[in-house]
Amino acid sequence: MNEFLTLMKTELALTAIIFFMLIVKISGGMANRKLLPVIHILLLLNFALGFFFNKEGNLFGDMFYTTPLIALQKNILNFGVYLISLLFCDWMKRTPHLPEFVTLMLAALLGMDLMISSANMLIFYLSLELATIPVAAMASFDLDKKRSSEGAMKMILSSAFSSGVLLFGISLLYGTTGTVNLPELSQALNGSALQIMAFVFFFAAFAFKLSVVPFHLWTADVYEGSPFAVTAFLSVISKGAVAFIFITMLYYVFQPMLNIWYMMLVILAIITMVTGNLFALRQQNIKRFLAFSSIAQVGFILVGISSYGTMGVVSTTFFIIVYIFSNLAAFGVASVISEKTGKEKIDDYKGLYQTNPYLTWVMALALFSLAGIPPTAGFFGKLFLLTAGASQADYWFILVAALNMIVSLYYYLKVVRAMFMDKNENPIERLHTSNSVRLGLIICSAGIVLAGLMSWIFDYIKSLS
Amino acid sequence: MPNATIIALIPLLPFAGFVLLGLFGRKYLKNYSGLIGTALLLTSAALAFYTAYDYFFVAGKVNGVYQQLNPMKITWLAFSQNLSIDLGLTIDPISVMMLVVVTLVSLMVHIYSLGYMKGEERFPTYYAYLGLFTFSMLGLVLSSNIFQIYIFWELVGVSSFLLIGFYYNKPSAVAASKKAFIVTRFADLGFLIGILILSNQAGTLDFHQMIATLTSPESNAVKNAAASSFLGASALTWGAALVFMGGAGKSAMFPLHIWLPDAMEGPTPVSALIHAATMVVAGVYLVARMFPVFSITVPAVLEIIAWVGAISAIFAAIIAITQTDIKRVLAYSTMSQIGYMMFALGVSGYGGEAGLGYTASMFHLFTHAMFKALLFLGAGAVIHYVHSNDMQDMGGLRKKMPITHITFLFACLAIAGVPPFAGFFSKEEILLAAYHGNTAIYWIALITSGLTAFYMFRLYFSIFWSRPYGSNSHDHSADHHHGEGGFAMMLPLVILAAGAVFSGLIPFGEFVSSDGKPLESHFHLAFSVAPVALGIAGIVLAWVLYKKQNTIPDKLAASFGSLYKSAYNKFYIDEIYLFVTKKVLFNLIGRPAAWFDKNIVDGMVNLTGNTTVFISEKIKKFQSGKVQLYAIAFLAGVIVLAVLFIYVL
Amino acid sequence: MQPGLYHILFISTALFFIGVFGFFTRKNLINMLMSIELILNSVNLNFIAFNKYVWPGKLDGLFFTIFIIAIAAAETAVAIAIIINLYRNTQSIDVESAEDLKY
Amino acid sequence: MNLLFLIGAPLLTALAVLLARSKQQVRLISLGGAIVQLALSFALLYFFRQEKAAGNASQILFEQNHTLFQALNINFHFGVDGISVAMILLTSFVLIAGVLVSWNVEKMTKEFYFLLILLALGAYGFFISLDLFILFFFLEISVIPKYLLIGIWGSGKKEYAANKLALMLMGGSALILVGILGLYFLGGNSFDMLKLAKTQIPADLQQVLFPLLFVGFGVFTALFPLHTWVPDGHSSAPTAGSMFLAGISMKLGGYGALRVATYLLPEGAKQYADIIIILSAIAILYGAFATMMQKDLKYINAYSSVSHVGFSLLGIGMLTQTAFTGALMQMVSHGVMTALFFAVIGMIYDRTHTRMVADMGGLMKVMPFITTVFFIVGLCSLGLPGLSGFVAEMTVFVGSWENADAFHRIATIAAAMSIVVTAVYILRAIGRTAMGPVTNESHLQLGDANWNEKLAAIILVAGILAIGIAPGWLNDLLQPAAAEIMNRIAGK
Amino acid sequence: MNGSTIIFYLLAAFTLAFGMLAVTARQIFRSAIYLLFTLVGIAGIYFWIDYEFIAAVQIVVYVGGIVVLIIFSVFLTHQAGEKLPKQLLSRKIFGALAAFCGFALVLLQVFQHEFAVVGKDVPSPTVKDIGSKMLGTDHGGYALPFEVISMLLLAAMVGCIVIAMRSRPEEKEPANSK
Repeated sequence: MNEFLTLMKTELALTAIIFFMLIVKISGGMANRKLLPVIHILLLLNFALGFFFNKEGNLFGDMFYTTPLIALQKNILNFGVYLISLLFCDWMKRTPHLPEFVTLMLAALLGMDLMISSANMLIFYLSLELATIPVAAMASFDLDKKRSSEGAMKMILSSAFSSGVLLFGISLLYGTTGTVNLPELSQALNGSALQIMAFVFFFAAFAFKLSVVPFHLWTADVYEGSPFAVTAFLSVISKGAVAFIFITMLYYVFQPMLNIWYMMLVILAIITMVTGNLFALRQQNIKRFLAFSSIAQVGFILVGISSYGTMGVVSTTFFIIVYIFSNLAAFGVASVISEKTGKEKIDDYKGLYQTNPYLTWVMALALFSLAGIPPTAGFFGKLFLLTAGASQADYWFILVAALNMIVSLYYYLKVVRAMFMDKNENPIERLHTSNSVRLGLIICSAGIVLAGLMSWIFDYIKSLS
Repeated sequence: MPNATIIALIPLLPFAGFVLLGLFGRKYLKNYSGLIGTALLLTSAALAFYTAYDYFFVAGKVNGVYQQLNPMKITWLAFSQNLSIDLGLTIDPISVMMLVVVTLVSLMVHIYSLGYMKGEERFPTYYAYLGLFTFSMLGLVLSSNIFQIYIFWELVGVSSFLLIGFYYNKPSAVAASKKAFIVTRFADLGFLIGILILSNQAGTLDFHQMIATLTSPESNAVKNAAASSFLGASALTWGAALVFMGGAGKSAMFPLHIWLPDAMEGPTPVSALIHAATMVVAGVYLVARMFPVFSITVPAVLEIIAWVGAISAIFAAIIAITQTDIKRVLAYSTMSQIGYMMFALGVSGYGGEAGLGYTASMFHLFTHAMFKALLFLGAGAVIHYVHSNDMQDMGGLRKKMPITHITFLFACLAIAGVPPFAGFFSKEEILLAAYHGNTAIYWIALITSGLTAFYMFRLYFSIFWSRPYGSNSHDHSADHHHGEGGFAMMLPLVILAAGAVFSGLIPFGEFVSSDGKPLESHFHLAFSVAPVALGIAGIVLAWVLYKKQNTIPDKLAASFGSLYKSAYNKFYIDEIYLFVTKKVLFNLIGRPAAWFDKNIVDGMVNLTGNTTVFISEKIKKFQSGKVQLYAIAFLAGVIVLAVLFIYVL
Repeated sequence: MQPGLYHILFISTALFFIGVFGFFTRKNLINMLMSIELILNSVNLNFIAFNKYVWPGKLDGLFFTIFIIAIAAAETAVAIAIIINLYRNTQSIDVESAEDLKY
Repeated sequence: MNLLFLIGAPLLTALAVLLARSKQQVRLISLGGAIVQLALSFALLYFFRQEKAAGNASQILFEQNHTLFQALNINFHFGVDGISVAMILLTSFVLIAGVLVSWNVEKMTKEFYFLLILLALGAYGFFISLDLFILFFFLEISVIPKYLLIGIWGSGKKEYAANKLALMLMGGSALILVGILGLYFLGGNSFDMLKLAKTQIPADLQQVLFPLLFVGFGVFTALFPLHTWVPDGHSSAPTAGSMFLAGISMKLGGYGALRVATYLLPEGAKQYADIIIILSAIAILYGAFATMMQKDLKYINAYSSVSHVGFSLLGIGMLTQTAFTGALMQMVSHGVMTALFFAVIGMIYDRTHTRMVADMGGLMKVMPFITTVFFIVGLCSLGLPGLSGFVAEMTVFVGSWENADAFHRIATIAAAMSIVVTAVYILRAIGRTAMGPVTNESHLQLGDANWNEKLAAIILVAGILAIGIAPGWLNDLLQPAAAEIMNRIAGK
Repeated sequence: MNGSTIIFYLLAAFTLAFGMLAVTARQIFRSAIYLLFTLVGIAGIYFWIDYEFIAAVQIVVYVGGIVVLIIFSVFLTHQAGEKLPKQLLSRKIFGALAAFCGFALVLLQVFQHEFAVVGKDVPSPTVKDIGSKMLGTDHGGYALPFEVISMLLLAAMVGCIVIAMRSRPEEKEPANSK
């Protein structure tokens, strides 16, 4: 098999689907109802393809680099996108621009895949933009809603600003080392003051994409404004992709600056967890709530990343899997409710258990998983992150992280309480969910319950890294 | 060696009664419960008598010394190799004597209650409780291990609680039962700590070994006894004193006596059994059980015991004079008599002639059980008849209740120490022991004996003479259809009266002495003149004052003024206790603790939560919705991090 | 003194922060976009200067610049599309007209 | 015996409950499951004793090891020693009683029983785990069911209480987590307790980790001043919930404090023993005094739990074998006793619809069975011989007294003083509610216990008596395990 | 001071001055024009250091493309002639302060750093070099970025079309057009 075809199989497959979508559009289009199953099948095929022909290799003169682990990470993202296409298909059915939406989403995914595989600053930067600009466009997809446009505007401006800062950092790095090739860059780093500053600029862009405090401020607004599908995509897929490449960057490229980025991660992780939690406490809008909670989650991811070593990679990757299941389940349920009733407030969820027990259980499971309560996978995910973090023996740091879990539990329980315990005169009526959504929710719930106990997943990731 | 099974059956039969009646009494055995209980106890008593016979006359004596036998021992709970709570049976003179007393009195009460408690709704429960009490008391008596005695000690306490509170819908009974339990519990706290100290010093919980260790001059504990460990006293002294505290609580010694008068809220037969004859002497028994330790190793504690006993004796006697509730008079008299036993032990030495006090104390315990149980049962009959406890409602009953009258008179004579009734002999011995041991106590005892005679006959005259019955508006002549009480009630009176009259003739020293060797009792005629004379004087005084209804007592009371008043109010000890519990325990400790918990501890938790929410509210401005401010924050973050890592870290 | 690397770096840095300042203070969304252009241009200048003066052998800096210019175009296009859409919704391109999402 | 049965039985029961069609089915399935679990735990006791009698001297029996996360060295490592066996017995007792007591729960019956059984599952798993990670997993599993039980089926300030409970317990587990992670790295990347018990961890690190673990478990077991979730949580929970909370959940903490914190970090334990003693002595007395002022029966029992559980902690702090045994006995004893106490309170509440002492009176006349049980449990609480409380407390005292210095003695005496205060509040409560005249006429109409309530009460009373009358078997179970812990502390 | 130097300083002053004006002008159209000048100035600097290709791209893409796009959008949003509302003074001060701090920091760092300056005598890259590298797939080739950016432009185009060419909103949502 041609090396080009195997190593870039995901990217090629995605490109093919993108073009298929464009062709569909240009050739006069298909009814969304008919198109959606096709999309599902294509994405599933793409996901299935991700399991085959995984090996290590370079392409395009060291610009593109892949390993089985990277292939797995890409496939995790593929799977996430497949789930999104299932869970939010009610909205997708409604949107007048389905092929375009899918095109943009897959373009962004393509960008992420390339980003994970990049071995060169230029390709990294380009794929980062490829992963961002289409999402900004997607955020604006509720075209006649002001909030959607506002969110998109905030996103595109903020991310443009952040990529300006990123580029400034890269330019300085280039100036001091003379290369944009990552392995060479790693060799050439010497830790001079200018490089540290350049690194901070560079780091800030990652922090921006990951929503690390204080670079997170765009997150909640964009999440709240965007359609559910986009919010989910942003909060799960993009975050996952950035976390993956972030690890690569820190561990392999900026390895000479280990001491600096370790401290930086510690500081930012704590600030991020605390701030995310404090803001999440008082949110009423479910999307905004999940936005801040996901900021807090990022704090935990940073804890995991801060451990320099295999554990960091493995636990983060594992956590992203868990996080995909959990967060998508939460967004999925919220989207069903919002789609059918337009209600997005936590107060509206009062008494939900009386009318929609299954949805409530899925939501509760998702929230428990996010909070890290056993037996959900979130428990394992979070614990492994902390285990990884503890390998540096900064116990107070781990303690702060662990104590933050309490605050987060508090607000997750707030939603649970609303759903299970609070009384409501007119609760949300019994909702009917379509089959795809149901399938998506079932997959997510099963993932939440089983991913932690199926230890081979974790061991498999470990074996790859 | 006596048969272990037989001895074990003595306590177990009443226990079987408890289980049987407790579980099935209400539903299935309602009408037979009294008979079942009585039959079981009869068997038990027979076995006890057999055991006594066996021990004293057949198997107990080896080389002229009564041996302590342990026919059975089961390890119940082993803390470590040496330290274990064993359930065993101890057979020695005092335990056998107590077996007899307890089963006898209990049997009497069982029989008596068949009549007294007839028609009571919770009749089976009553007998179940009686069974439980008898079991516990017998277990206590037979204990071979200091922890075992503590176990039964507590069980006795709880059965006393249950029986005092038997009329549970009477608030006063409930209060009394609570009081009894809590006060004795407080004393038991001391007992428990005492046990811990002693067991730690001796390295064992077994009485036999403990006494052996603690009295042997070689043991470290004894060697260190001179050295003070805490507040100027040695550990051993503290241990022994605290053990005595437990005994004092059960035996209603001053100042832990306050529960006893109130305990009279229970059914009268119960008072006879528990609060006169058996449970209240447990403290005396405990001291006697550990007597070698007290006597040989920690004489200072023995001194305390003597004084506590003496003070209790006279203190209670003074109060008894002023009380009008007949059961309370008897209660205080009990306390006074137990004070006698206590100081008799206190003044006693160990072994030989010096051990006279010990023998005397046990002797008095024995005789007192007879006549005091008799007094209570007699009082019960009276109360049964007039439906009142108050002397004011009585008088002139000698015609209406002849048997009661006679037996009651015998009992009064016995307690007043008039020869040849039982009380005379035992009291005489005590006084003799006190005379040799401690003169001050002797004088106190002498005065007390006079007072005893006075108040007992005050009681006697008030009930049976004073005025013709029915002359008072309080009398409920119409209710007296049941007469003096049936055969069931009269039989015990008669039997006990026989005991009150004749039990003094038993050569007690032959059987019970501090070291097991027989002690010959000498009768000093000259010596008995003073107490008997005082006793007679007391009786005469009472006769003068109370034979006929008159106003002299009131005048006398008025002339004593505050002394009378404070005695009538039991020297305000109850009020002091009330102050301590209500004001100190509840208001000064309990309330602040609850407040602290609600406001400070809880407050801290809530504060943490509220602060979090507060901060969260305060910092919401950062999320201003203005994208430019976001960018400023972004740049500020970059600058701060850069400066931090370039210049600071 | 012959102008060299440091001079250009001064210009680019100054331009960068002029852009930043503009981004912080302009009220008009399109003006903010312009500020972004300034920022990107300053970066371009950096790359070219480094390529020219420090690492002249390779073309990395140059290519970076080319691609940045291309991306700037794409980004601006999307941003303008979004802004115009926002304008349709609010009839204003004042940044303060879009501050509903907050806290 | 295969220990997986102990996890499998509740798991299957829980799943079966979910599948049940009607409320009656739910109840019957739960009861059946509870009976099976009770039988299993008895079987475990039987096999354990037989194995010991056969001369098997190893500390842990029925060990089994299944790899879970190979990469992290996390294993399903199960095994039991005497302590675990005792605790498992306790759990099955409380479970079956809880199931019986909740027979008349009408609101969301299925969910109720599901959560209840989940709680038991967590407890079983916790007690048989030898792997700290798994242990932690099972510990955490029970937090949310508790929250939901209180929040949905509770009464009074239930939401506040549920939140407080969940958050404080979570806080405790956060501390535990850090401690466990520390152990993991210090013990050569292993969560295995047996392995860690053989590792020498530097004393200065023990000093850091011990408080984390001990305080963490202490929150679960109401260590003063972190006990404040106890009164609110217990009193707001539904009857079975309170039974579980006080009867088992608090024991998880005690078990952990001894088996994990003290056993694995002996040097740390020595360092902090004095502080533990002070705190627990305070808890004992302070809890008792605070109880005295309570007016609500559930609060009375909740505060008294603080006081009683203090004995467990005191025993641990005393660091002697007998005291350890006593601490463990107290856990078992208190577990049964407090479950029964709450069950009785629940029965009374179901009838009178009040828990205020002042609103009741003379209930003995109305419901003799319930009040008799109330008496028994009250007497057990105040340490009457023949009932379980006495045995446990005395063992603690005797063990404590083995320390010969004044500090330990004074602490012991202070703790012992609580037995008087306990008598005061128990008798007040009983006196006011059960005795005296009937104050509320409408109470005369009320009935006595139903068959299910009677059965529940009898089962638990049997437990109390089994320990109280013949403590030997329990002692035999616990003492060797305590000796093992003591050996490690003594450095043997 | 030779001619080239003078030109450089002129270019620098030109660029920075118009940059400042671009971000401070009160009229948006003027602002756009100033931006244009700034960009031209930068192109000038590119010329000055002999990077003609980049200079050309700069002029073509920026001046010919982006600025035109911006001006179009200015017209589309009917804002050309109006004066912009004033920004809050506090915001201006804070913005300036933050920007200045950043500027000072970066400048300090950059000037403290010793770059290994090679000198000017290396020949500038020719268009041929650039072209062959651009499509090279071996080491140092830029074929992949080229593909990526084409994808990006495609996506951006699709996005712009969807967003900008939406159906008339007026008849659907009169509520929003206040």
